[in-house]
Amino acid sequence: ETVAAPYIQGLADDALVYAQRLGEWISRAPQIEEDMALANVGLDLLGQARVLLTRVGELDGTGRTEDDLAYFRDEREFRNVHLVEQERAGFGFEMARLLTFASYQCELYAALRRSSDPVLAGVAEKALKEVTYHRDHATQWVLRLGDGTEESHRRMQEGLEAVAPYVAELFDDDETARAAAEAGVGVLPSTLRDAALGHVTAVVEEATLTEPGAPRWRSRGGRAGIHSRPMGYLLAEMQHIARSHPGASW
Amino acid sequence: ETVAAPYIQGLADDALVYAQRLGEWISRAPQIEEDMALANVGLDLLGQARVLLTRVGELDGTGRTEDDLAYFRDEREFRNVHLVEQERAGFGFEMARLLTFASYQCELYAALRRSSDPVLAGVAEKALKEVTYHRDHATQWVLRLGDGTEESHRRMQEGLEAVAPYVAELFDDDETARAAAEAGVGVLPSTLRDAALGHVTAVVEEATLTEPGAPRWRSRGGRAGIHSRPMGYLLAEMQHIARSHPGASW
Amino acid sequence: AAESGLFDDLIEADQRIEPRDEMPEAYRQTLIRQIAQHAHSEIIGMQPEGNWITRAPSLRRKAILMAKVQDEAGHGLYLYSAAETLGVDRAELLDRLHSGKQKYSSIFNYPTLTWADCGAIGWLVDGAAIMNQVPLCRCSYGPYARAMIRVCKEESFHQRQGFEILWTLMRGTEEQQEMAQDAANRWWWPSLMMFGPPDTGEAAQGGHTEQSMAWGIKRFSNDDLRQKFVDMMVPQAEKLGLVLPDPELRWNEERGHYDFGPIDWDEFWRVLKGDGPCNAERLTHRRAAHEEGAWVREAATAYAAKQAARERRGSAA
Amino acid sequence: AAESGLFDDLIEADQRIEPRDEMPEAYRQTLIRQIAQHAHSEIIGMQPEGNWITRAPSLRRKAILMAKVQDEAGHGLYLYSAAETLGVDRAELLDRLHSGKQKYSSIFNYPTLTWADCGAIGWLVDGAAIMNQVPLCRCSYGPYARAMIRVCKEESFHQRQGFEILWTLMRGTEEQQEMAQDAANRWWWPSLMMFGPPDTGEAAQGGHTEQSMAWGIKRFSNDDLRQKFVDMMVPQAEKLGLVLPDPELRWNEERGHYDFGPIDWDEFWRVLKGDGPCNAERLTHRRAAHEEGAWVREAATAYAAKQAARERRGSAA
Repeated sequence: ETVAAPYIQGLADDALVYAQRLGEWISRAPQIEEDMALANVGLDLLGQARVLLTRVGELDGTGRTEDDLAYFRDEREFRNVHLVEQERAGFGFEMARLLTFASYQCELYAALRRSSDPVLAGVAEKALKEVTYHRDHATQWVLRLGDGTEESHRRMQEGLEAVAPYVAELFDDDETARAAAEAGVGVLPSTLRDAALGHVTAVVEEATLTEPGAPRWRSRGGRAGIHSRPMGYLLAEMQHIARSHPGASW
Repeated sequence: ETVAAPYIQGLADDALVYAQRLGEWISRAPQIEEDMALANVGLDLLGQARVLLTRVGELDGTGRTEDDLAYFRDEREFRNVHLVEQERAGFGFEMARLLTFASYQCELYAALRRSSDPVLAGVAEKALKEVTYHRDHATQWVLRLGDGTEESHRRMQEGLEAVAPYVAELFDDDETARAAAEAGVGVLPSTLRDAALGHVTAVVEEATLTEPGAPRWRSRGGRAGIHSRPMGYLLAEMQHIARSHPGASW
Repeated sequence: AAESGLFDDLIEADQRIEPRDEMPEAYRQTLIRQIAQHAHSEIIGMQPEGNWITRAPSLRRKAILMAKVQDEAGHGLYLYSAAETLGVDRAELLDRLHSGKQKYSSIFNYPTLTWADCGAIGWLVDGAAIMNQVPLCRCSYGPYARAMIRVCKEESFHQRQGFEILWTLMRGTEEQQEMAQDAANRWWWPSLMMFGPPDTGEAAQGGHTEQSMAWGIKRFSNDDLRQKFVDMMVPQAEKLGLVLPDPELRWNEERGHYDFGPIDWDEFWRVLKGDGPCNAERLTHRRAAHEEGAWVREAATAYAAKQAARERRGSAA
Repeated sequence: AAESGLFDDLIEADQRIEPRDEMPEAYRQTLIRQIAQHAHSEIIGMQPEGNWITRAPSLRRKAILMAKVQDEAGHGLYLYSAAETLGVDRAELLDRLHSGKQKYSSIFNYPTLTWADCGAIGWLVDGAAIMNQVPLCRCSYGPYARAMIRVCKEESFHQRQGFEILWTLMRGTEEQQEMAQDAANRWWWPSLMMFGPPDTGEAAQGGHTEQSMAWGIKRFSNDDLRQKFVDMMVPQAEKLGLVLPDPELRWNEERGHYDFGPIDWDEFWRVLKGDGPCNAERLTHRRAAHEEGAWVREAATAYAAKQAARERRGSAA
């Protein structure tokens, strides 16, 4: 089962960290309906993260709880991609990020319904509905913003450009993913790429936007615990209270 | 000695928290000379904070070190004024804050040279030179910005307005200050007001700026551990690593 | 012509007034002001707890808190919709909030300093809100009454969650207990102020209470509600093991109620007038979100117009 | 007319060229490029460690770190001044940095992931910098040589501080030891790349090395400096108790040097071309500071002009 734990941890950390970023939007969205929608997406992701982290603690033999894993791991032990840890920026950036991430998660969970790990397969089954909604939500906004006003078109395009360097990492195959795929627990990220990005491309075109060219640089290493500058600050904020009271219950 | 410790803690926390904010400027200042100058001010304040916190730990009978006090106290136990905990904003805001705070500290330390606490008197003697330099530095910038371009005049004026609600709190007399003044350890903040604000007013006028009118609201309660929103995040960032390794040496 | 008589008949019979019914302009304006203020309070009320979403000390609590703040946004939406049935629109009401022309509950001008404040807000603030709101479920204006039924159901859920946060803290470490007690100390008096200034006895002076009561908008006086709240909370505080910060608080056998000490109305008026610890911060935060989102809302409007035009062209073809 | 001969004579005699001396345009341009790149590296180099100022785990370390980053700013200033003696100005050089026309050391495109990275940067990166810079104290161009003397003195202080951070961690908790080892693992190879690509043997191809050596700007080949660095660091690593992440690292009795494994030059070129973990971030951060500060610099210029005019008027009166 040692191949399953680190693989699932990557998925769990993606969901947890993105939920954390979405939590920052609440009370800051462009309209109240959107405060609710982003809270909803965040809650779904947090729910996924909680079940997956609990599963990691069972599988890796440490018996750690979801909270042990969320609050008492250091930056180098987090396995999420860089996309989700980037600072909250404008709404255009957020919708570009959500469209990309949800499109990835749709393909991911669709495939993982056949995981040999029953918990992961169960999460995938339930989460697929959630992330399909997330993808639709982001799709609607990208269409509105791309094909809305001149300003919104420009800002949405900037959002796409800003997200572009973080896309490739979602589909990187690493040792962990290979082993998990081999064992039937996971799926090779590279196999999700065409379908996921196909959806993104279709939306971008319908929205009268332009797909960003190949970025000058691309993020790497999140799955190996190599993170970008915002991650340490995110963890400081997320973990500070829990770490200030070791052993306490809440 | 119990009257001295909480009084000195307020002074120490002001210096510590402002040093923390100034640390955020380094590599973000308008020119390299200013990166150095703000680092310098921050270093002076950090130096003051370290000696004063160490003194608090001696006087309050807990034997806590400077690091115990900086890293292992919670928000409600910090006694700094709200002015210093506000988030880093524009350079105009920072110069308005520094002018105000340094003007206050100049009068404070001038008076505290006669403190009955020999450590506090010693810090005051040394720090008076430092904060006089800080005040001069801020004065020069407020003059340049106020009497520079139209844009800089406007931004500097906005900085003054943004700082205005936090000024009164510096000069609030509370029980702690009264007891410390009574005992000859401290000085009543209200007695520093005219001289400190006199300097600010003179600079504002020379800079062709306008003194902000009475603000609609004013900050209160920092010395009683009632802080504003940014404080918790500041502490999370400052304390996270230290709290992640309780008992470790660095 | 007989319709203005209908309004009085409906009120008399304790029936609901519905949007299409004729109603006195003063009734309409009173309701708009009250419902809007209530909606604004829900929206501004997202901030003090929203402040803790990123720092909640367990994932379970984080999820509960996110859902709670989301509920508050939902309450704001129902209430703005209820106000809209009276002929104003949400954008206009938000403008009044942002310009300071309309108020929100002063309780949200206090800061949330520790995690325990999330418990105290749920327990005390939501508790006081429910006490104020339950009678509004029988308000004479139908849409408001129906919105309140939905809101109250969720609020009582939030109140239990707040109680549970404090319950857990009071059974935790010494630091956690101190945190809970400190939160209770800070939130107790402001929550008593939530019922508004005295509106009975000598202190009451020409408020809206009498008219609102006659119209079936208000059912109890501020002081009655406050007393009910105190009577409800004291035993809960005992159960929690919290000491409420009022040395004069004691059971009065004769009155059959708890006596409590005098409220600092100077503080109340000061905060109401804008000089509270967080007034400026709350409005600045809210305005910033609104202004930063303007381009998004404009885009949505423009897109909807384009879509409608496309559909017209489509059906014309 | 004889002066172009003077330049060669001075170089021949290993004397210093000073700003007013005639010099070949290629010499001037080579120096401008090298000094500017060096200055840029100091300025960009403030970021990776600056990132830890607010989080340093003790106040003493926080103070040392603030002072160190401040020193880097100071080094940047000396170096820009040295470059200015060659007839360019700082604003122009900063523009070249911001537009990507001039580079800075690729080492600063790696992230600082833990506190131990502050130690590893001091120990390895400053160590490599010193190795590169000590020979520059004898550079043929006087102002550069003098700036380097000052810089090197401070850098060696920083290197000791970095060593001391790691020393403390390696004598600390198990987690601290792991943190230090992890930092060494990540910074070792990039620090070897700081000496640049091989410029001797078959691998060297038409670089500037030969000309720079002839001009007395460069004194040792990249490979020689790299070997000296390895030879110096291996015993220090042993003293620290750190395992350097190179299985091929071993003493070669015959050569009298440590052998070490192959360097991943693909990574070097990739990062140099802009695809490193932090290239975009470093430049974005730097540009943002510059752009946000534009109004301040403009104000300073305008104020200085007004003051000068006032003084003229004053002295004319």
